Amino acid sequence: MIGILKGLATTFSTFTRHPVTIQYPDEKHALPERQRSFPVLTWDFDHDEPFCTGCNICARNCPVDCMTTVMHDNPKHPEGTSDRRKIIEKFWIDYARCMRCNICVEVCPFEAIAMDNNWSGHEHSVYDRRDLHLDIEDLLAVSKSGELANPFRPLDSIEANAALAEGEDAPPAGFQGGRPEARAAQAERVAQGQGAAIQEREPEVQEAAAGAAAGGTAQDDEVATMSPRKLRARRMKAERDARTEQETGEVSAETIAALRRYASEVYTEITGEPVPPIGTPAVAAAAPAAAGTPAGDVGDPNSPRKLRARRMRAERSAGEHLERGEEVPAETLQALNETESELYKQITGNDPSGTAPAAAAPPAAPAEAGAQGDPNSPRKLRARRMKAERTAKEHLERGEAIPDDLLATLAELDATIPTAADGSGGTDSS
Amino acid sequence: MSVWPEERVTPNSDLDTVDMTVNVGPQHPATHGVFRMVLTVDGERVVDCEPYIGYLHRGLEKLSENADYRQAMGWWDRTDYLAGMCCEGAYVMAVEKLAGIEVPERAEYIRVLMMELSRINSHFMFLGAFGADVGSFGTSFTYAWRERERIYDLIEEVSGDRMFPTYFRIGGITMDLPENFESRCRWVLGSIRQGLEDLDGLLTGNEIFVERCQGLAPVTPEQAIAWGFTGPMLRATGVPWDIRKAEPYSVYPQMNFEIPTGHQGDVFDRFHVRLAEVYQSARIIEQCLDEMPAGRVLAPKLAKTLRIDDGELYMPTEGTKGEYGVYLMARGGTQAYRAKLRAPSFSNLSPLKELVVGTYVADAIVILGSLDIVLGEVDK
Amino acid sequence: MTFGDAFFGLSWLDAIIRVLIIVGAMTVVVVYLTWGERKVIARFQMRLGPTRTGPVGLLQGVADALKLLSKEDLRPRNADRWVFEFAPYLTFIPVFLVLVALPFARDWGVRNLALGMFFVFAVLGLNIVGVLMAGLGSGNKYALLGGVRAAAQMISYEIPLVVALLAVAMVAGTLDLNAIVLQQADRPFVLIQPLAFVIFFTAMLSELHRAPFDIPVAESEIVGGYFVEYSGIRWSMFQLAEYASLWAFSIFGSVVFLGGWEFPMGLEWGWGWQLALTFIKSFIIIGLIFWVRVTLPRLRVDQLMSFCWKVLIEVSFVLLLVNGLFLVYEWPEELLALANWAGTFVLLGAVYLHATRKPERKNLVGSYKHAEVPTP
Amino acid sequence: MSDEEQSVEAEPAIATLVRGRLPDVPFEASKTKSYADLRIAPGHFLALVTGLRDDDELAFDLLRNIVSLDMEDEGLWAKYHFYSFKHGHALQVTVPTPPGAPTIPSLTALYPAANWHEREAAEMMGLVFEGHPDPRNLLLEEDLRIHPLRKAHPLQKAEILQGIEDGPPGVEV
Repeated sequence: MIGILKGLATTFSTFTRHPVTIQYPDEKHALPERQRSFPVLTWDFDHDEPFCTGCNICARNCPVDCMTTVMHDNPKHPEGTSDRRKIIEKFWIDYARCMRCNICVEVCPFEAIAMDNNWSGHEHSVYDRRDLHLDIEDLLAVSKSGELANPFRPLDSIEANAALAEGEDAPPAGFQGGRPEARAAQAERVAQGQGAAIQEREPEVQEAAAGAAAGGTAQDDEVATMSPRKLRARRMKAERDARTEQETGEVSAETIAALRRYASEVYTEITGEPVPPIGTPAVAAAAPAAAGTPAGDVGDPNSPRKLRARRMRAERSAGEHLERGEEVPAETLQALNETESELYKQITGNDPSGTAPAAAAPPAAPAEAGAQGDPNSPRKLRARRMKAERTAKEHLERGEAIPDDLLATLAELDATIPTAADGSGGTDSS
Repeated sequence: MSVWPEERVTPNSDLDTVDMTVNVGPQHPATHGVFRMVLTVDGERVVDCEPYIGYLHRGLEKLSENADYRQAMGWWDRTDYLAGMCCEGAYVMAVEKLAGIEVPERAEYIRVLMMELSRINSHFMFLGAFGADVGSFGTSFTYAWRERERIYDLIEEVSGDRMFPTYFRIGGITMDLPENFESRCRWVLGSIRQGLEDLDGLLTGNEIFVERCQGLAPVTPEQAIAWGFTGPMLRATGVPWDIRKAEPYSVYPQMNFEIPTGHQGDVFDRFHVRLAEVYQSARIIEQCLDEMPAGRVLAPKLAKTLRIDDGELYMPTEGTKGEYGVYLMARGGTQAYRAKLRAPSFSNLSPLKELVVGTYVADAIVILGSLDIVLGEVDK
Repeated sequence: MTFGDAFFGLSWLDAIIRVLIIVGAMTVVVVYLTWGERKVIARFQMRLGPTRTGPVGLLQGVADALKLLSKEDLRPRNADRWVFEFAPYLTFIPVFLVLVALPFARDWGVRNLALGMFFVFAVLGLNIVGVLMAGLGSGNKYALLGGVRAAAQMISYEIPLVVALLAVAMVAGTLDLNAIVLQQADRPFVLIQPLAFVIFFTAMLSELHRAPFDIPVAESEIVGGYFVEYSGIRWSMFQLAEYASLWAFSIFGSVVFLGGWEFPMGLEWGWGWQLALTFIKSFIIIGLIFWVRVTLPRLRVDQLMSFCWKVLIEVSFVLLLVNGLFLVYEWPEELLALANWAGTFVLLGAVYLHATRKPERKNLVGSYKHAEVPTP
Repeated sequence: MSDEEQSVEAEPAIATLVRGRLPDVPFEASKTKSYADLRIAPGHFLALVTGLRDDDELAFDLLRNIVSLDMEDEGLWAKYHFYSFKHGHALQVTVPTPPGAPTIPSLTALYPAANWHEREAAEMMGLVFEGHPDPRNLLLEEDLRIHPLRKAHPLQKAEILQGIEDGPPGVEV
């Protein structure tokens, strides 16, 4: 009987202890940070769009194929409010198939998918299995509502571990998406009436209206702002095309243009002309738009967009100098003056000279260039005159005679005709 | 009369009784999962037993051959779903040995710690369910479940998921232990010991329990080895064989622990061996916590997708129910050419007919409970 | 006001009113016993038990009753119709009859029968018929097994129950329950006859299919025993019968062994206190039953039978013999009590030694004579 | 018996031991990443296994595992893993069968443990074990004669919406 009495004693001792069960729907025990219930997409409050760009890596790596994604061009990219060119359009996860193995979170390069680590992830009971196919709205709901406050990312842990193991300090937590601060910032922006997304860049003017020339200038502008790595890639691609076309005999026009634009040596082989240097952002206005170049593809350097770009560059460099407290260098001042920026007035205290000398209005500006405003306004005339002078100077530097149509425009704009001795070299300092 | 099915008449018995087939079907509280056993019963005695398995067959091996090594992890910890980490550990060690990947020291220690936690988890499931089989109306069940919940919470804090942690990776583990893990783990070990005392007090000395289990389906060591018993089933017959000691792997050689063995190999010894093993596992966990080295938890310079050229390997490990062996054959490429699981419950269950014939219906249920089978790994 | 005389002088009206009171009391008690059992067992297992229905789950019994009333009352096609349908009544009526003879306070009882205890024994035998009818009638293998097991168990455990109570009746000298209680003014019979109480308690557990003897309703072996095919109101009749008999036996036990409504307080307290005392004592016995149910695993059928026929019946006859000896020779009562206590320890010791004997190697697997039966 | 020091061409210790004890059984030995491997034709397989089990020098008394392999053009193979409690050493035996005739003698008489393993290998891969006492299907239904683990058997297309299509889910393979 001793065993039975010991058993009774045990049950009596548990009778006196506090019960361990809790009333689930009312009280819920705190979930650990690494808890993972089901994958959900995270919402980028800074750009008011999901982080997911639809690259489909997670769907490919999923052992049970429970994800389907559809990608499309990001409408916000041209508006300049987001630098993602592609964004997710439709995204389904079949929670009935998902086995919660966390592989998708690990392989996602954009930290776009995270495991829901709060109770909402556990309350997915439905009556029909098909309701478990969650589409993008449901998947984003958790993060959009701010419930997914601190999603856990295993990769942060691996990198942090590796860093700690080597003795360095742990890198900052990688997960920026869907953070409460970003959500608060967005709320303020909306309160102040601005757009829900940060304005990343100037909204791009609709390309179609500017036509081929502007298209050219648009490309030039693009070349100007491109990173060296991209430039090299574009140049090599152009050279490759050129090589292939050389075997077939005739090299097409746009390949030559590309070669020229990206200042590739192959250009000199084909056309025998020296390759103009690419206008790096620091140098203000040395776009090599020789009027006489064949097939005027390079586009007119004085198009309004170019002017505006140069003015902003000048202002930026001037601003930097001012911040550093140095005296603004001469050619930046000159650039400011040319592009009539208000900053010039603040620095030198007088009106930008660009508008002062009422030079005769040279009529020979390319008719289609002046998309906005009256083509013969004093500012336009002055700009055309200076362009004519510059091209004439280049011809002199290359040792050629100034072509007579250029002479006619110079006379018409009664600009000072530079002589071969005039070595001032204008503004294209290297 | 319609009630009496025309069954085979038992020969050489004076009263022409009719044998009745009792269908201990897939949905039965005592079959620990979807397992069906058709007992032919003469009165209360079992005359014949026909086990039917395969209800939980999910094609583990076919799936593993059509997914790369990392993806297959999710299926392998669903075989012995009571001890997710043990299965993952076996699979991961097999792949690493095949690919020749070196795992950092700290990861090995954490793996051993997690595997032992899962072993305790699975043994508690046995202790709880066995008490219910013998009839103590769920008291032992709730005692065992209290501990299992605490172990699951600990595993959830470490890996993020309770039953299917997919916490190990080929080449180490996904993430290091959280900061408060050591204190949490020691607290859980304390509550495990308390739970064990409760269960011990409730069942072990109990005269009725002893009466029900003593001398029930005893098995000699030779019979056990012939039937392919491994793990607690074999140790209950007195053979001190544990793969963690016989063919050591990972950092088990640095751990010191005993191998509890029984005398008669009957149901009572099996219960005792598993009860004692929980104490040993707790000891191992404490040693792991004390000697845990610092350092990386994932091998450096791991390939993005693992490719293993020709080679084959059979990696036996000590699962909770017995020898959990993983056979892998690779012929280049990211997917295993053949993956086979040697499931301990599969072999432990095969001689059910010889064990059960001749006992009572109530004993058949208790014997089935003592085998501690998990249908996830029987049906693969 | 003594409750002994009839209401309004008409004996038949009085009988009806008392029976209605008893029926009312029984349903209330049964409803709250189901709730109480689940709460107490939950506490033993460190969990909360029902808390959803009502403040502390108090309306759980009512909720169960409503649920069962709304459930459809099925009858399997190959069930024998009338046997199947009358079985629940035959298990419920005997239990209700037992309540008739029980005194709850000084004169509080439906009828104060001179042979109260004898009437209880007689009526108890009836519900075996009901159990067998349920088992055979429902045409289901599990029910059949459950029914046969229940019948065997109840018949065999009735003998030690009756003999133990006879031993007490001998000491008390009467079969009238009221008189038995009056005799326990200074000391409850449990102190004098502990062996009888132990035998009574174990035999009662198996009559109620409870705790170590719940083989007919062993959910892990044959799912649910004889009432597996019943549903709805018919099934609730079985539950009603089970809890009513639990309550009836605990009242009976407290009356016969623990001194009923008289022991510590004597007679001068009002009938309210007496009623309360009886209820408290019966709840003590019910608590003991729940406690044993939570702790002890289930006995196998053959162990159950061998325990009854080889141990309990012999010990109860020896008890009867010893009581007879002491009463014939009028030896002092204390000596009788001493002998009884010694007998109790001998019984418990025997159980302990039997369980922990050295496990000799039983026949090896597969050597059972039936095994050579050609398998299909 | 670690593999590193063993030079590639030298035979593993176990193989030389077995060759010594059972000279008349023709087999080629090789090394795998875990155990030594003996390759033997189905004809001599039974002789080898009885030798392994009964010889007290070898005493392989535990049949651990039977693996069935579909080597496509080289036919179906079976690999057996043995372990000896007495000496503590382990061994793998490979039995390649020609593509046409996948028959291997059954070991159930020697090792009762082989019973279920062989039934499972037979139903999953299509190997035929002669002399098996109870060659019914183990995991699949009784009358199902397909062998899912063969490389030719297609992996069922993951049905996207279970229960949506009228026919059984995902049948259009």
